[in-house]
Amino acid sequence: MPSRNRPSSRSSPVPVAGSVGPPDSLVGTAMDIDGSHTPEQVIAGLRATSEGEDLVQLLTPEGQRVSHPQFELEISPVELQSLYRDMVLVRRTDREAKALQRQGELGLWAPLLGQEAAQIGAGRAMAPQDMAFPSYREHGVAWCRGVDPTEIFGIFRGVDQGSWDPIGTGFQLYTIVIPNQCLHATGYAMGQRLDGKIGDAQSAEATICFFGDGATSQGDVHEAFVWAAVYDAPVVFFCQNNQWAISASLDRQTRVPLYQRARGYGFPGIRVDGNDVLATLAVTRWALRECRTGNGPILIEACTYRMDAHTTSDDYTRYQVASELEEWKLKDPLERVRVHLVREGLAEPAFFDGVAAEADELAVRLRNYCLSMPAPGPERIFSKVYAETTPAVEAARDDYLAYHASFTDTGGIS
Amino acid sequence: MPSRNRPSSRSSPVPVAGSVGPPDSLVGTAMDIDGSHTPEQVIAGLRATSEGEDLVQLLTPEGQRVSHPQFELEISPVELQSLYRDMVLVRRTDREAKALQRQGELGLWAPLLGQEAAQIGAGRAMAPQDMAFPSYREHGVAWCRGVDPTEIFGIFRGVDQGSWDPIGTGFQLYTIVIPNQCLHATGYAMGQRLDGKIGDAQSAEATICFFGDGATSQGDVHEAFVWAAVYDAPVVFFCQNNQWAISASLDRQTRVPLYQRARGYGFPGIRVDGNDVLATLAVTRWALRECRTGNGPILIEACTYRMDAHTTSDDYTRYQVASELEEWKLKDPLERVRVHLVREGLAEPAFFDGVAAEADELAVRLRNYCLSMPAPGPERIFSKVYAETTPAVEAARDDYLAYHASFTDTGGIS
Amino acid sequence: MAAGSEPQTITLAKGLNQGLRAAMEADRKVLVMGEDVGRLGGVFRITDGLQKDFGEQRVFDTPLGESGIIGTAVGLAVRGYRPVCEIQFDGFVFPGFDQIVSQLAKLHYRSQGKLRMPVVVRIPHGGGIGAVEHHSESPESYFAHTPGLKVVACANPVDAYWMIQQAIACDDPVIFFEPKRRYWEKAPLDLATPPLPLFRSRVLRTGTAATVVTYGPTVRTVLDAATVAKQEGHTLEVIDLRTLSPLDLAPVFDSVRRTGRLICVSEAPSEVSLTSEVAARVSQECFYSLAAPVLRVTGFDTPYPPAKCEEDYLPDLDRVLDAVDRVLAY
Amino acid sequence: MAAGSEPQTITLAKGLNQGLRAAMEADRKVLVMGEDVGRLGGVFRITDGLQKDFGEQRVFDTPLGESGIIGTAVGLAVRGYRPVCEIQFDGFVFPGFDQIVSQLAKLHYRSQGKLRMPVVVRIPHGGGIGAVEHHSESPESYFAHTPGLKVVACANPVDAYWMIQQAIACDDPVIFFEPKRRYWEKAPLDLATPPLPLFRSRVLRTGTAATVVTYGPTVRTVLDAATVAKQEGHTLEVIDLRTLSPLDLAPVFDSVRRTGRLICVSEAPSEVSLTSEVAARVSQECFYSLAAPVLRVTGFDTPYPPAKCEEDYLPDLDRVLDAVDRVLAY
Ligand SMILES: Cc1ncc(C[n+]2csc(CCOP(=O)(O)OP(=O)(O)O)c2C)c(N)n1
Ligand SMILES: Cc1ncc(C[n+]2csc(CCOP(=O)(O)OP(=O)(O)O)c2C)c(N)n1
Ligand SMILES: [Mg+2]
Ligand SMILES: [Mg+2]
Repeated sequence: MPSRNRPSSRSSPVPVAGSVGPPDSLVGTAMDIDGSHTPEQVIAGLRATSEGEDLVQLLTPEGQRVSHPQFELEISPVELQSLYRDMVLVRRTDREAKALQRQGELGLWAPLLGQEAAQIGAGRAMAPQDMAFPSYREHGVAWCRGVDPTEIFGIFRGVDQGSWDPIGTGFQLYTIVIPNQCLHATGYAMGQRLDGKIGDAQSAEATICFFGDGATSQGDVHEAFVWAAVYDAPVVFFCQNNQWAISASLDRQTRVPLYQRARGYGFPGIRVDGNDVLATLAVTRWALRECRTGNGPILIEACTYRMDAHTTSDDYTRYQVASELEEWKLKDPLERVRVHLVREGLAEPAFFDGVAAEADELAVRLRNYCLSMPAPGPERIFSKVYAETTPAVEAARDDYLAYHASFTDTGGIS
Repeated sequence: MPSRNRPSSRSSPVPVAGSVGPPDSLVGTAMDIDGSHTPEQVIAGLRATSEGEDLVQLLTPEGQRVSHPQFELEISPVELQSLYRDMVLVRRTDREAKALQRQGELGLWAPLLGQEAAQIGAGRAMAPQDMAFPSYREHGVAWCRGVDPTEIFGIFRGVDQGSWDPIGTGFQLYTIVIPNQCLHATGYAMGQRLDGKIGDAQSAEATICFFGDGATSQGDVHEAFVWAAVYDAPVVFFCQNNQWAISASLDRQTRVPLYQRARGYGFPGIRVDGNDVLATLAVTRWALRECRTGNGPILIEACTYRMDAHTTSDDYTRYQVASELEEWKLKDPLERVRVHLVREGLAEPAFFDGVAAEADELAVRLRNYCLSMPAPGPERIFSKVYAETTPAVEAARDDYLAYHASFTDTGGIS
Repeated sequence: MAAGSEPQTITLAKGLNQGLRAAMEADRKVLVMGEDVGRLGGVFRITDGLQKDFGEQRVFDTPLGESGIIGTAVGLAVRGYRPVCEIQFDGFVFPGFDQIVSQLAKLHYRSQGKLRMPVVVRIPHGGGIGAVEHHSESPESYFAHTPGLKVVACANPVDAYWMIQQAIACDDPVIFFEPKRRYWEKAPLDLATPPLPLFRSRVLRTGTAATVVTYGPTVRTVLDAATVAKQEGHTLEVIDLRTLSPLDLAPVFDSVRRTGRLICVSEAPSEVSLTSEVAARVSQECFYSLAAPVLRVTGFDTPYPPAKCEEDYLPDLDRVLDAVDRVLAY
Repeated sequence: MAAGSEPQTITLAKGLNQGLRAAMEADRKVLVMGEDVGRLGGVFRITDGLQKDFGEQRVFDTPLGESGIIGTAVGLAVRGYRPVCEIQFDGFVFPGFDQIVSQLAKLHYRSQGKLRMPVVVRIPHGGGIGAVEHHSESPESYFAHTPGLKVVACANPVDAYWMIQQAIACDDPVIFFEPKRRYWEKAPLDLATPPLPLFRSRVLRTGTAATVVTYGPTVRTVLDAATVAKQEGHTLEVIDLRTLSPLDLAPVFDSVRRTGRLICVSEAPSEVSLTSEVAARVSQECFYSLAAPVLRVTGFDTPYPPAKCEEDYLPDLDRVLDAVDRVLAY
């Protein structure tokens, strides 16, 4: 029986927030990435990954460095270690976020599990002055740009819509309407050119735009390609093809590999092993340099795999093929770097212990911060609607806050 | 000084309809297509047309039949004559419409001058059961589908928005929002496939969609390409590249030839000489047959030229290069057929006299019909807003018609 | 679900699912299309099982693009099909807005009836589910302002079951709003009870103190408020609009002529909205009956805030009761 | 056009052109972009000569796509530019609607002020030019219903000159409507007279019999009607809204409290429109002052008809005077 609420409990008699969604849509499945494979598995993985001559790969799934005619990469053991560290830390952040969602501390989470190499490779390829336009899953790129994971958590906890400084970090806010950001990135890159930031100078700039395989079907991607080509915009279109758009497999979006789209617009399209952090780093670095020197735009398709559900609200058991998942486990982006570091003697056990310990500390910090994250007050509703506020917004805020106060004062209306 | 109007003159004191637009925007320039060229000119034209190996051509600008490895065309003198006749009649219709607009009988006209071969070639390639989705300039295709020019005039005179039967004629209504019709055509073609109208049977169907070079930049074209490819829709995307989108030259829309767009979607793209009615007929016939047998979609880029203003409101002297126009005059689509018919002795002078006379009669009929075209009454405003009408629409109509009658009765209100 | 079978308790989601099923059984020209409507059954499972039972030809996942979904549905309608398009969330209808406003709404008029557009666009709308941005919008007014479209909003499982079938049977394009936070509410469905016609509003509760008009997700909110108000001695007349275009305001006018007071409730921002229209029309039609100005309880004229603020953003029981106090104070 | 120069008679089109010129001279971050705005100077010549004088970097033709125009303008704004986008005709804004509603309107709020969107979207609106379909729409209400946007409509050459500059100087996104059928109306521009702030409505004529509120192309219509009404002994108070979001209704409330009668005039369909909002607000705020219900004179709730019907479709002098007769009859 409903009753007029008291200050303490202002919830509607019919429970509202969080009460939605069929039970099954609330449960995903944690992935167990251990990386101990039989030779057969490794070979199977190798075969699967190297499908297509056109795939750029510098580190095989079983940790072998291979060379590529066009893309060479000089990299020191320390750099290798730090790429590995990045991937471990963002994966741990991702798993912690998922756990927090399960415990109701986050309303939702979009896992990056499996896409660490694509994102760290691309993120680390960026120069400080470059600008990134993400979708909603680029937690790894955010990490590279110095955006603290807690700021990402804020969005999924529902306390804000993106709290970091999108200019200072060189990492724009998440964009959820697919793929509006591709045009923003193109416009921003047009601005970089207008500002004369193209050329050999150290100060030259480029833009990188992130979107998924499903996103490629939207008109905005096409218009972004057309505009970028026509204005020679210094923008790298970085498509993470994780093989799925929620429940839609790639064949729902295209007949041919996505990197080939670029052909029709007259700019280069390159396909890279998105589970190979070295190849992704090398190709993205090259592409950004090309853009900075005026040879943009460029399309990169990073072939990777969504190793977890689309989001924590998704139940991929309804559509995903387990065998496919198993096959991709053999191409785990972290494992191949670990094996390489060990086999080539580029890192001591102490290094791995150190990274593991760091990951634990990070997880604890994130969890504690999340739990203590302050919820915005009602005034947040009316905050910054406009740069030049209006009497109507001011009045609405004052009215509502006064009304709101009437509850918290003397036991409220009754 | 404004005054309350009398039944006779209900116009507002400030003149409204038609009174707009800077003077210069109301004047275009008639083109003189005579076709008497010096050898030098002919060679120049030939050179210009055959730029690019990839251009399919079966009849050169100076009327020489040439062969093409992939596209052969068996055509009888009678068929050739009828194609010529079609082109003469639609050109005459176009010129008459322009004249009628100048005299205020049409509010606007979108000339097809120069695009007769592209439209007649494509229109004549269609089977009766095929469906066409036009833009707003496909007067020649309409002609092939048996839509009387007067029905097209109705739109530009402002008496209706497309009065022909879009199903019975196999020619959908004009679409002005660029290029919405590309998705309609794709959906319709998906329906043809759902209906099992794909295969070798005589009853097999295909769809053809018309749009311009400028239209290719819009997201809807991309989504149409994606959908058509994913669903193997039997649709031919027929792009008339007339080199201009109002004042925007092709380089505003693309870096590479438009037919190459298809590559990125995994279906064929072919470039045809759009001023060559035989090549256009052959290529479109082939493409429609491919679609009917399940090998759609296919993109055709018909290279042609807009020989007149964008519309009668446009002043192309502000942006168009006269030399370009001169060059294209040498590639006139009618002239090359006339020369061919004469040189090869495939038509007697009597034939040309007959077609000329027919064109004169047509012009007279169109003019007379146009002048006598009934203007819709106010009830038209409220007509067919819904298939299942609503009380609100009915009431609004009754109220307004009663109000309207108050003027035409006893001298109106005063 | 055979008619005559005894009342079965269903959720609003199930009502839609069963209604879609019945419509597909009734007419083989009915198609279901959209993102993830196939194997997954839609992110809210509204199309659950339909692809399995009606096949991949009639129930299919589309590429990711709303203009593509609506635009191809228009073409399929020209071909004689009756597509039911799912828009995954309210905030994602805008890429398809051009095809809806420029084509879907206008083709019947443009062709003067030679082309019909029996297309249903299903849109889960409203907030209250703790979602991220663009998943809690109430865009009804954009469509209700568009001539050529019909717009309806269901608010309970029984209406959901019948209204979706009526919308699919309608020869005009229908924008069909579903109150996503009410998907899991239950009610008994008795197939023996004939449904109200689609384009009629309904008086849910009779009362004398004031009239409260609403639609969609806030119908439940208003009914709860009415229950509380009754305890406090005020009986509210509650009207569920159901049809947003065309509006069926006759029952509202009748009611206000009796109660003399009106409150309009909606989650959408109030400026230039459906509640503006209802307030304007009632103020005109009931000019001599109104004892107090029409009050509106709505979402605020700001973008939809972060989820942690939505409890304050959304009209709730208390804000409705507060408006009742104010309207009765006149 | 140097200040202090003596009043010069300009058309509304010229006012916009000169205003754009002044804004581009004042701030090098101002860009002009859109279809055919360069060499052609726009189909209405509003940007005539700007590319010649400010170069192809600051005044450029775009590919054909409205989402592309708005979306890249958003990116340019992030980069610190102040893009002025031209939408060629009202009916062609819808492909860009998603970028306007989902991004342009929300980025400042989403980023809590860390990103600003000083973007102006110029849209010639309204009918009366005998055009084909999609060239005579009045889509103001869609934008006025969208929080985060500001929406204005100019109605005369002097306002055109000043309002476009004020809109460009505003740090919020402004949808700027231009009454296309009034482009060629003339008025003297005296630069010595300071402009009214952008977000203020203006009383154009004072009167006692009734208040008439309108905006854009029908301002001229209403002024003419007022002239006729005066001959007939009724002085009408005429108010040009100028700002459609935020609305500045204080002068309207003041006026109605004096006249007791209000007529709202707009070319747009009336359902769920700006005139609904004005009628609703005035009915609430002036509840005890209204001697008659608020009347609306608008375009009909149908798609825009063929040009030969537009004289009947558009509110004209006679329909306004008819409403005056009716409102005075109360
Ligand atoms: C315009 C729009 N339509 C629908 C959605 C709902 N949606 C969210 S994610 C998603 C799939 C995206 O797939 P992809 O582009 O491959 O990116 P991924 O999630 O795999 O990283 C969809 C359909 C959306 N966010 N925006
Ligand atoms: C969505 C949309 N935006 C703008 C316009 C205005 N417009 C009409 S024709 C045209 C140029 C079209 O060029 P193209 O596609 O090459 O066709 P063409 O006119 O050359 O046949 C433009 C911009 C429109 N009709 N629709
Ligand atoms: Mg994906
Ligand atoms: Mg063109």
